[in-house]
Order: sequence, then structure tokens, then C-alpha cells
Amino acid sequence: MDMLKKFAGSSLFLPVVALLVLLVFNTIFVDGFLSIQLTEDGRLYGRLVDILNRSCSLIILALGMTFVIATSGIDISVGAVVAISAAVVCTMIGGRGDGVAQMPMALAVLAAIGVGVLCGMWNGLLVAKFKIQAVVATLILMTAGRGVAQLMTEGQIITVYYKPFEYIAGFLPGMPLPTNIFIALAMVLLVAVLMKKTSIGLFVQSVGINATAARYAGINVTLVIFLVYAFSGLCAGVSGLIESSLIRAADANNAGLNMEMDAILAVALGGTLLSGGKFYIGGSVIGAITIQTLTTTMYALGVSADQLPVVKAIAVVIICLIQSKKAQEMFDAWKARRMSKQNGKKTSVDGKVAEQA
Amino acid sequence: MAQALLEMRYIDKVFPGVKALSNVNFTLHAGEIHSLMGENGAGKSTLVKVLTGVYQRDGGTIVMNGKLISPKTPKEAQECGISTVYQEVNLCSNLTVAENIFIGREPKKHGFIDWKTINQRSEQLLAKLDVHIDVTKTLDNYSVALQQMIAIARAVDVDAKILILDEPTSSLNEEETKHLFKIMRQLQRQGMGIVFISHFLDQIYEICDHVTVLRNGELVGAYEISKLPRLELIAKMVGKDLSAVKDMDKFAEKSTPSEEVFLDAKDIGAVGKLREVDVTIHKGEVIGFAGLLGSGRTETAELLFGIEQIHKGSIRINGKKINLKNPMDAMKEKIGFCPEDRKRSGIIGDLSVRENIILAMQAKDGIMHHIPYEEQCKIADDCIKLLKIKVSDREQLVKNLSGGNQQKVIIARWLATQPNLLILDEPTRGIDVGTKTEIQKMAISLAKQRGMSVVFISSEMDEMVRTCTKLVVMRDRRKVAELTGEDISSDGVMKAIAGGAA
Amino acid sequence: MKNRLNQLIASKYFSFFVTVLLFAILYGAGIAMYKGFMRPQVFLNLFIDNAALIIVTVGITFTLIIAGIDLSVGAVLALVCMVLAWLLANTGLPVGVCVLLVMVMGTVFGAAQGYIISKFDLQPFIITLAGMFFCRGLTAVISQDTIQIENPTWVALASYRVDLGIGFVSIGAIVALLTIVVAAVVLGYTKFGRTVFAIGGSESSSALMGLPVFRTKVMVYAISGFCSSLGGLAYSLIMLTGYNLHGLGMEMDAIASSVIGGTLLTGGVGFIPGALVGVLIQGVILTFISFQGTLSAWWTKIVVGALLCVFIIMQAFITEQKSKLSSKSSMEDNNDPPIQPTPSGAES
Amino acid sequence: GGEQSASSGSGSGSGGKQITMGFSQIGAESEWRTANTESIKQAAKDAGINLQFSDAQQKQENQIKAIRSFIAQGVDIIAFVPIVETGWDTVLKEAKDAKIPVIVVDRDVKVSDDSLYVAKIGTDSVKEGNNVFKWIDEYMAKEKKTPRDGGSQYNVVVLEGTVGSSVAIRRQEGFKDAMAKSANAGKYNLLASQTGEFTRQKGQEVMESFLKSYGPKIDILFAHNDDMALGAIQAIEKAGLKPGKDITIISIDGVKGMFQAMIDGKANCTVECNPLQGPLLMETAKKILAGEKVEKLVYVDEGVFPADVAAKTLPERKY
Ligand SMILES: Nc1ncnc2c1ncn2[C@@H]1O[C@H](COP(=O)(O)OP(=O)(O)OP(=O)(O)O)[C@@H](O)[C@H]1O
Ligand SMILES: Nc1ncnc2c1ncn2[C@@H]1O[C@H](COP(=O)(O)OP(=O)(O)OP(=O)(O)O)[C@@H](O)[C@H]1O
Ligand SMILES: [Mg+2]
Ligand SMILES: [Mg+2]
Repeated sequence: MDMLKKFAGSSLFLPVVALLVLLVFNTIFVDGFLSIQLTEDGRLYGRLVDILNRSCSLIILALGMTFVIATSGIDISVGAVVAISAAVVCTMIGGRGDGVAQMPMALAVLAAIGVGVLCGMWNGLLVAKFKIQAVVATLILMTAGRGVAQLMTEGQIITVYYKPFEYIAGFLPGMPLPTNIFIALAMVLLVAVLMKKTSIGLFVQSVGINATAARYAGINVTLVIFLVYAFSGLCAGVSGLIESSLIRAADANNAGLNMEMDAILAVALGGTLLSGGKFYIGGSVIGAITIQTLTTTMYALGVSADQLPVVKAIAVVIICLIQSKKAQEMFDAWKARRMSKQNGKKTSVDGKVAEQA
Repeated sequence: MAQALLEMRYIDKVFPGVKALSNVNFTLHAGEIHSLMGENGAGKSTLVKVLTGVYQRDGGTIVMNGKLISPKTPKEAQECGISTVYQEVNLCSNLTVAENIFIGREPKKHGFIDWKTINQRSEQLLAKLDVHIDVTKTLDNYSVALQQMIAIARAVDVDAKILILDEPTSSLNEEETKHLFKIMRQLQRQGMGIVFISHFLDQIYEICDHVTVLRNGELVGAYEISKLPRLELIAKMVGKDLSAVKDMDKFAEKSTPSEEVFLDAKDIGAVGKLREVDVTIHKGEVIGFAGLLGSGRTETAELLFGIEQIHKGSIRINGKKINLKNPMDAMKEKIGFCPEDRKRSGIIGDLSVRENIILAMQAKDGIMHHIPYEEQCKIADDCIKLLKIKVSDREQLVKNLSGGNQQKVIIARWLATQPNLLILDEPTRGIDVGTKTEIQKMAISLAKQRGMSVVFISSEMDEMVRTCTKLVVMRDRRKVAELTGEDISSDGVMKAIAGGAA
Repeated sequence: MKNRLNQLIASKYFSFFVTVLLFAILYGAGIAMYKGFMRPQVFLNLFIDNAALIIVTVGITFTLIIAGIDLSVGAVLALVCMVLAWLLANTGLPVGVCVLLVMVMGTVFGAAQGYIISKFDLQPFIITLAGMFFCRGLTAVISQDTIQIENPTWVALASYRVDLGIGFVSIGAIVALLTIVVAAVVLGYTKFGRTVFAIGGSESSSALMGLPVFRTKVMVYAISGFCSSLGGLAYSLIMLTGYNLHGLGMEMDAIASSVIGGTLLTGGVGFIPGALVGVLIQGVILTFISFQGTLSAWWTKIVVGALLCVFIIMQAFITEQKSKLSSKSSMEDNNDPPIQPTPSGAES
Repeated sequence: GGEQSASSGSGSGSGGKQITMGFSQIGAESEWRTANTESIKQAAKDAGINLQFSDAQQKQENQIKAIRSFIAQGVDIIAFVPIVETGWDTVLKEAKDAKIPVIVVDRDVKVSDDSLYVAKIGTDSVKEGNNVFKWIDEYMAKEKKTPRDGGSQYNVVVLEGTVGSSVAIRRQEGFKDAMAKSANAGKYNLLASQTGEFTRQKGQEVMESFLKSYGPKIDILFAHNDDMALGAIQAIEKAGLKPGKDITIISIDGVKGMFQAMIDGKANCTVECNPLQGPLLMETAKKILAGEKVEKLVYVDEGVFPADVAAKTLPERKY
């Protein structure tokens, strides 16, 4: 009971409730939504696994985005960076039909992540050092990034036939869940440990709430902002690996398309204010899963992809309203008013007593 | 007695974890200047904000001119005829000075805003307060003090029945205060009711007719000022008996600085900020920077803390030449700095008291050397106890503390880093009498007991004279004199400033 | 001379001048490099092609000034195009009525967003993002296919050309320029406009100063909705169709234009003519590329990004220099401090 | 550089005046499109035509801007791949007023007045859809496949292209038409049809959802393009089924990747949609400018490539 109360007061409560509502809805309206089977080769198979599998790259992006937003910035280039990272790994491994890798996969993977970090550092440089507004600074890479990815793939979709490449977002032999779920988990845990064992959280929040005061307290604001964007780039790099492994190809045009918006949405649904300051990693993760669940639901219900946004919009507004403090206050006030109407007489008597005293 | 202009009865206001006001009564008559007194966090600002609809009260009634009113927003309060200057300057820094004075009630010509009139009238209005500045520049070009004056200009120009001034004089100098008082008296004669909040007893006794004292959100009583001796007023505010209060003012001996030099700044200057200053700070010394507003005291302090970089001159610490590129460099040399503008460069509003206190310490330790939670709590609790910070618990958000308590949190932040040199820029601004003496005593005892050097910047000559062993007098962004020992007196400082002017 | 320069630097229109200057440089480079770039029609085409974007940018600038944002503009524009096309195709209503209907629809939608944002204190980014999803989806619900407008009045309006002697412009372009003028006047010379800036400077201070914050915020989003629908009409005059994918990503173009023109996303600062130049700069970059004529798809993206980058960094650099210069000059001015009350003590 | 500009007067070409063609491409959204672009660029070079290429980044707006800019530059002829069918009246009228002939490439336009363009070169999407069904019908009969759910009908799922795009509409139309007209119409049941937006990601995601909903029932997958089919194949494998065997897979385009999949036995057929339209375009352009009469509608050649010819054909494929 006590635990429950504690949970109800925690920042995770509302995002979790929103997700649960969605899951309950699915269980009712989508046949076999909860069913999970074990296939012959020991893999779990079912819609829930799909949702987790597909939300991984979004979760990872949302991790990076959370820090960026906490410093009251924003990174709209992540989608393009995903495309670049995907292009790097696929061109390096190569699209040879005989399934042989052109370069060692480990090298390709490292290069892809490295390029992601570089992109992040570039954004960080513009925002932290040149003091360019975050939207504009990251707009540059958002515009040019996809072009860079296409340049690398020369406009082709490079399909990788090298078997181990599939493992990144597929099943390692004998594993019940796809690898990317473990990757996402590892990243989340890493961040959780960093939050617990270092003062990153305190520094990032201070910078986001009041950068001037943070500087006066000795925090290297420029460095914090720079690192935050670099980390966001790293996350985008990892996401790019997963996205490309999912389709075993680099599709420079569509990899990570519009993912920046989803990542921002995930962060916001998780309870972090876009104006910066307090942030909630757990909330962002749940927000990302919520978004993917919503998408999967729509596919399952056969809602056409271009009409899907209507439902998404309504869901988002409802989730926001549930989470809004102001709306809660108004609801409480309304309840109080109804209560007082019911025992209206009593209050007015009290009022009179007060007047006379 | 004639009907009261304003009557607030049984006002209650509860914040999560704090009962900010309980059953407070307040009566204001037309043509009266009425003071609200109380320690930091007593609930003065809250009472004002309840009246002007910023906060919704949890109980009680407000009667104005015999009519029940219940303003839900500041706008409604204004429409009722209540004009307010809030404690923290609440203007828009992106608008010009003139616009800040006239926004919401702009004069028009042919249906469009008449900028010429606005600028002219603003200049006239400010001239009455003896402020002569370029009103077409944006507000952020001016210091807190000037912003305060601008806010006052706006409030007095509004055609209102009640004028509320919440600590308007906290950053004003004597001259400016005089101008303000002149205007207040004028308005009083016109039959306006004025609520005046201040921690300066002199000012209260000079201008007010009545005083209402609050303590811990409760009403202590309302008194006629002429019948209430100072010490009694203080006793009522702090809730102790008279004898205890008398002890409070007994001042400690000044510190005796050692011969050892901690910091030696030679001819330092920065383009656009400071012309030329040199200071020597000894260990265990309380040194004051005196001067008028805008004389460059803050800038000097900022150069010593590495916020701005020097373009000429040199700084030596413990004999070693040091290049201060950022605050961290200064912190490594064990320097701490409480900035004067606490809202902008002091507090991190959305963080808790605990986090605000350990922030500098953590920054110094580095990101990887996380101070364990338990230790953080201990440090925070110690500081809260030491400085008597009034909080509901250490996890309360700093932005919800009263102004004075926010100031204490920032001092605590730097004390926690155990500096060798602590720079306090206007640390007593907006602080109640009791606490003010506590802070002065603290500065002295830090110097005496821990051998710490303290730079004390304040616009109140008295407290500088009382606490400092050396005064650096500045004018026009350069040092004009240095006073020690017997020379330290209000007169001495004034002469030094005037001498510099001649 | 030096004084003049200082004055210019200190002026609040400085960043606008910088933007205009950079635009001129870009245009000059075009003229130097490509024959035909000099034709006046190339310049006028900037207005014809970008009429809708100009109008939408004006609307979004209002929301940016109050430190908000409106991501729904592109989608509202698409919805307006679609509804207009649908109404013209499926009802016998006269053009005027249809136009009025869609304008009201867009404005009301904007106001509704503003109401939700202000009333429940929600983040404008999220609510307008939801608004964007909503309108896009709704457009698809009306028709997944394009609907062509065949109404003769509308078609005639679309092909009407206003001859300026040196070339021609479309009706949309003229409406766009009018919008710019009206918006600039509203922001500069009306109570409402100034309140918008005040809210951007500090919402809480504005409330404490007794300004109508709630009403103004709702109105700002309504204006953004209004501009999106007006932009939709201009767009419809160019496209003569309703289509789900019209104006895709336009919100980003509009935000970028506005910011390049000197608007701060942190609110409180914005300049309508600057926003216009912001649009023109993006337009001229595209013209550049189409005159260049050999870039492949990806190089186009990279070059647009690179030009944007050069531009933005240059702007940042110049603004930085400005703040340095102005602080220096203020020190020089202060040789004789403007006010120096004689301290009372000195007289005695 | 002077060579980029319309060098109408300078006459640098071999046969007197060099032709300048303004060409507006949609973007580079797929390999197919890239091949299309390459073909046109190459053909222009071969034909000695100066090509002003402009990429619209998937926006009709940008295409209209480009065409307007071509007019301002004074090119000799304009060709463009219309991203959507409608909305071209105004700008094409401007071209006509400037007396610049226009060729529509690859996709259709709907305009009020057919004289706004001189010729259309392209592929016949309806026919492609037709061919898809015809091949399925033959194949099912030939292989004597039985419905997997044991019923009497083959269950078909369709991955559609981008909603509202003329290609997607026509291919679906051609497919359904052929089915309705066929004598065997009763044997097929259209189980589900959803858009995969012509991309691998979406194709895969939607197929996953199909499999969860109708897993054991699906017999045939028709994807509006190869990329979606390639995405779907992976989803099918993940579900433990054998693509190409358990589920018969056919799609349109004929990109190399699809041939590879057929060689691996994971797909069954691809109906070609020929992107190599450059030579025909240049030829037509020259004729028009020389004042010759040309056909209003010209289609490029297209074939059907089942799995058994895949290995032989792959080396010849250009895209
Ligand atoms: N928004 C808020 N939320 C929670 N607590 C608050 C809030 N505002 C004020 N308080 C609390 O209410 C009490 C009274 O604060 P108030 O600002 O009225 O003090 P004050 O008398 O004006 O003090 P000072 O002289 O320092 O300005 C304090 O304990 C403060 O922490
Ligand atoms: N009375 C005044 N008239 C015009 N400008 C002023 C006035 N007072 C201050 N300023 C200007 O405001 C700016 C900051 O003022 P502020 O009082 O903070 O300066 P300061 O040097 O930090 O002062 P202090 O010595 O009081 O700490 C300075 O640039 C100064 O020129
Ligand atoms: Mg107060
Ligand atoms: Mg100062």
C-alpha cells in the first residue's frame, strides 16, 4: 500500500498509467495482443515483442534527447544522423551478394557510432561555443545530413547480405529476444548508473534552469552543453545501427525519417518540460514505448497510415491533459465546488461566523 | 474613525508544506502610509500577492471601500485600483524603459500607439525620481536599482487608490530613496493609501504612520508607529522579549587581519567594464568595496572571480600569478562569490534547497566525484541550521522560499566549499534586521575564527563601517581611495567619493 | 563616420541590416555567376513562389515572439487547401463563402490550440505537434487522393498576373506583402502587439503588470491559424489542388526563416520584415541551385545545408562582434556618467 | 561559369545551337528513381543536350519553383516528373506563354487543357498491375498451390505504395481490374491492403502486423514496389515462415535486390517498371524542337521477370 502511494506520487506514475491504458485498450480490441509464443528455435514471438523490438531505436534516441532538452536545447538532426550512421555501417560492410563483409563488422560498427558522435559534437560546437539557437544549429545537419547519407550510398539502398549484421536487430542464435532490446537495456542501465553515481543530473538540470547561475556556481556550462549534444549524437549513431540492421540495408531516404519528432514527443510524454530543467529518463523510455505501441495498435486495427495521425493527435492531447498539473488543479477545484454545493448551507454558516468574529 | 479604504480579514494561505498566512487581518485607511513588518518569510509578500490576485487565498475576505472584492488576477486588482511594485522586479527586460512604464495603458494617436508621447512622458516621470536615462533603450541595459526605479515610476503613474511597494528601497541609495519618499508623501496628500514594506527601520520611522507586524504567517498586531519604540518593534518581529533583542545589537569586535597577503590585484581593468583598480586582500581581513551604484564594485568582484577576464593588470594569489579564465579557476584558488542579482545569477529556482547548497561544492569536486546523497543531506541540514534558513524541508524548491532565505541559501552554497576568500556582493539586500546583523557577525567571525578573507560589498554605509577593517572606495569604475582604521566612517567614505569627483 | 557606424551597431535593427546585407551578397553572387539571374522576374519569382511561406512565417513569428511555437502551420495549410478543394468540388457554394469558411476553420483551430495551451498550461510544442498530426490526418480522411480545383473563378484568380512593368507578380504575392505590412503595424503600434512582446519577455511579469496574458496568448495562436489558412489560400492559388502532402515540413522552413530574420526562439524578440528576408534567403538558395543545374539530389541537400550553415555562423559571428563593440562604446560614452547624484554626505 | 547558363546565342554545340533542357526530378527516394535520374543524365550527355537538372526533394512546391526558374532562365524545353497528377495548370500556362514546350516524364498529369504539354513519356502503371494479377493466376494454376488455411480461396495481402500517389492508385486499379475481369476471380480473396509507403521499414512493419493478424492464412503477397517486398520478406522469415514458398511474393519495379531475393528463392516474381527513360526523352525532345510531330503518349518497354529467369537476367540489370 505504502509502495503504491509512493509510486502514485512519483514522476513515472502518469506516463506508466498512460501506457497501461493503451495496453488495456489493445488487449480488448486487438486479437491475441498479449499472446506470446515460443517458436521452434527458442525465440519469443508476438505483438509485444514487436513493440519492444521496434521501440528500441526510439528509446535510445529519447535518452540522448532527454539530456539535450534538459539543458533547454533541442536536437532536430537526430533523424538525419540515424541515416548517416546507417549509411556508414552498410557501405563499409558492403552489399556483396555472396555474404562476405568488405571490412570487419566491428570496425564498421565503431565507425558508425563514431560518425554519430562527430555529428553530435558539431551540433554541440554550434550551440555551446557559437551560441546559436539549438533549433537553428541542428537544422543545418537536419537539412544536410540526409544528403550526406545519400552521397555515401549514391542514392542506392545498400542491402547487406553479411549474416552477423542481422544480429544487431535480430536474434543471436539461442536468444529468446532480439539483440537490440539488450542494447537498449544496456544503454538505459548505463545512463541510470551515470545518474546515480555521477552528478550529471545536477549539472544538466542547473544549466537548463538557469545557465547564468550555473556558471556563477563554477559549472562549465559550455562543456556540459557540448557533451550533451555529443551524447545525443552517440545515441543517434547506435539507433542508426539498429535501424539499418532491422531491414539489413541502408535506406538513406527513409532511415530515421521523422524520428526526431517522435523522440521529442517521447521525452515530453515522459514528463520532461521542453523548456528544460528537471528531466525524467524513465519517463522518456516509457514515452518511447507508448508511441510505438500507438503505432502498432493502428496497424493492427488497420487504420490507414495517413489517417493514423488523427488518432495519435487525440491520444497525445489526452495524455498531456492527464499529466497536466493545471488540469488536475482545475479538476480538484471543480470537485471541491461540487462538494461545497452539496453541503452548501454549512459553509455559508461558517462564513457568517467568521464575519462576526 | 472613517471607513477603511481596505480591510483584509482572516486571510489564510497555505502552500504545500507551509502555512504562509493564517487568520491575518490588515486594515488600510486613505491617506495613510502603512508598513508591513516581519522577518524574512513572515508572509509579507504573500499577503500582498493574495491581495493582488497573484495567489488565490484559502480563506478570508477582502473589503475595499465597503465593497467585497475578490481579484483573481493582477489585472482585476489593477482594475479595482490597486497598483503594485512587487519584491522581485517584475518588468520585461526585452522592452524599452518607456514601454515598461506604459505597457497596458499606452496613449494613442489615430488608433495607433503614440511612441513619442510615451517616451516624453517616461522621461518626465523618471525625472521626478531624478533618473535621467535613455528611455528608448531596452530594460536589460540597466541595473537592478534602475529597474526598481522604473517599476516605481510605473506604479505611481497609474491612477490608483492603493499603492503597494514591496521592498522598493532594497537596492536604492539614500538619494533615490529620498525622491521616492517625496513622491509617496505627495500621493499620500492626494488621499492614496500606501502599503510600504521594508527592512530598513529608519525608513519605516521616517515615512510610515502605522505598522502591521507579522510573524510566521500570523498577525502580531497593528500599531501606530509613533507610539512604538524601535526595540519593541524588533522584539515583536522576532518574537523575543526586549532584553534579548538588546543583546542582539551588541557588536562583535572587528577581526584583526594577519600580515599575510592572500590576494593581490594590481591595476586590473577590463574593456567596457572597469578602468583601473588595485586591491590587496590579507588573510583574515574583512574588506569593503564602497561606492555609489554603478561605480564598478560588482565588476571588480567579478574580475576577481573569473567571470569576466582582465585585459590589463595582474592578479596574484598567495604570491603566485594566476590567470583567472572562469569561475572554476577562482574556485580552485578557494574563492567563493555570492552575486548581487540572486534571481538571475544566484539561485537555480527549480532545484531544491539541498541541491542549491551543494552545487558549488559538487562543481568543484567534479562530475565524477558524486557526493553521496546522505552526505548532501547532512551538509544541507548543517547549513540550514547554521544560517537559520527558513524552509519546510531541505527538498523544498528554492524559488518558493522568501527572498531573504534565498539569499541565505546562496551564502550557504559558498560556505560549504570552505573558501579562503568569500566575496559577498550585497548579501544583506532585502534581509530583515535580525538576519542582517547575523550576516555581518558571520562575516566577522569567519575572518576571525577561520582566518577567511571576506570582501563585503554593500550600499549601506553603516554596515560597511561596522564590519570592515579596510574600505576600497570606488567611483566611476576606478579606485579613488583606500581607508583603514580610524578613517573608516560614513563621512570618510563620502568625502573620498566627493574628492574623487572634484 | 565612426559615430555613424556605432549608431548602426547599437540600433536594434542591426541584425536585420546584417540579414539584408547577406541576402544582397548572395544575390550578387548569383548575378555574377549565372546569366539570367539578373532578370527582374527572377527576383519577383521569389515572391510568387514563396507567397504562402511568407504568410505562414508571419503567423509563426507571432507564436515565436511569445516564446511559443506552432508546428501545425503546414498541416493547417494542407487542410485548408483540401477543404477548399472539396467544398468547391462538392458543394454549390460560391467561392467567397468557401473562402470565408476555411478561413474561419483555420482561425478557430488555431484559437483552440491556444486555448488548450494557455488554459491547461501545456507545452505549445506538444500541443501544436498534436495539432499537426490532427490536421494531416483529417486531410487524409477527407480524401487520400488529390482533389483538383476547377472552379473558374479560382482558376482565373490563380492565373491572374499583376504586371509591374519589369515583370509580373501573382495575387498571392500581393497578399503576402500586405500581410507583412499589417503584421508589422500590429506588432509595432498596437496594444495587442506590444503585449505579445511583453509576454515573450516574461510571461509572469506580464501577468503581474496586469496585462491580459490569457486572452493575448489565445489570440496569438488564432493569428497563427489565420495566417496558416491565408497561406493555404495562397498555396491553393499556386497548386489548384487539395492534397494530403501539401506544405509538408513547412513549419520548419517557416521557423528557420523567422529565426534567420532575427527572431529568438526564447521569445520576446522578433521582427516581421526580418522574417520576410529570412524567407527570401531560403528562396534564393533554391534559385541558386536550380540555376546551377547539375547538382544531384543529395548534393542539393548538402549545399542547402552548407549555405544555411555559412549564413547562420556569419550571423552569430557578427552579432558577437556587435556585443563586444557596443560594450566598448558604452564605456566611451560613460566618460561622463549620465547621472551622478551628489551624495548627501558630501554636502555636509 | 558560362556553360551552365542557357547559352542560346553562343552556339557551342556541334550542330549549331545547343539545346538546353530544364529537367525537374522528384528526388532520390529509391534506387529506381536514382536509376531514372542517371539514365536521363547519361542520355542528355550522349545526345549533346545541356541538362539543367533540379531536384525537388519530394515537394511539388519545389518543382513548380524549378519550372518557373527554368522559364526565367529561358531554357529551350522543359521536362519534369510530376510528383502528383494535379496542380500544374498555372505554371504550365506560364511555360506555354513563354513558348517553351513541356514533356511529362514517367508519371501522369491531369490538366484542364491537354495542349499544356506536348508529350508524355512513361510507364503504364495500370498495365503493371494487370500483369501482376495475370502472373499470379498463371502461377497458382501451374504450381497447383492449395490455400494454406484449407479453404477454397487464396488469401491475398497487398502492401500499397504512398497513399494518393498516382502510381499506387493505378497499380492497385490495374490489379483489381484484372482480378475482377478474370474468370478465376472467385478463387481470390483480398484479405488486407495497407500502405507501406514504398519503403522497406514500413513494408516490414506492416507485414509484421499482417502476420500477427492473419499469419496462417496468407497465401500471396503483392507489394507495390520491390523495396516493400524486400522488407516484408524479412518479416516473414522472422515469423518462421518461408518467403517464396509458404507465401508467394510478387512485386513491381525489378531492382537488383529483388533479383537477388529471387535467386535465393525468397521471392517469386517482379514486374518490370522501366526507369531507363532517358534516351526516349532526348529523342522526343529533339524531334519537338526540330518541329516534327510526336506521339502524345509514349510508353517505354517493360517485361515480367519470374524467379526462374532471375539468375540469367541479373548481370544485365542496370539498376
Ligand atoms: N509559491 C510558493 N510555494 C510554496 N511556498 C511559498 C511560495 N511562496 C512563498 N512561500 C512560503 O511562504 C512563506 C512566506 O513567504 P513571503 O515571500 O511572503 O515572505 P516575506 O515576508 O515576503 O519575506 P521576505 O522579507 O524575505 O521577502 C515562506 O515560508 C515561503 O517559503
Ligand atoms: N544612476 C545611474 N544612471 C545611469 N546608469 C546607471 C546608474 N546606475 C547604474 N547605471 C548603469 O547600470 C549598470 C550596472 O549598474 P550596477 O549598479 O550593477 O553597477 P555596479 O558597478 O555593479 O554597481 P555597484 O558598484 O553598485 O555594484 C552600469 O553599466 C551602470 O553604468
Ligand atoms: Mg517578501
Ligand atoms: Mg553592483
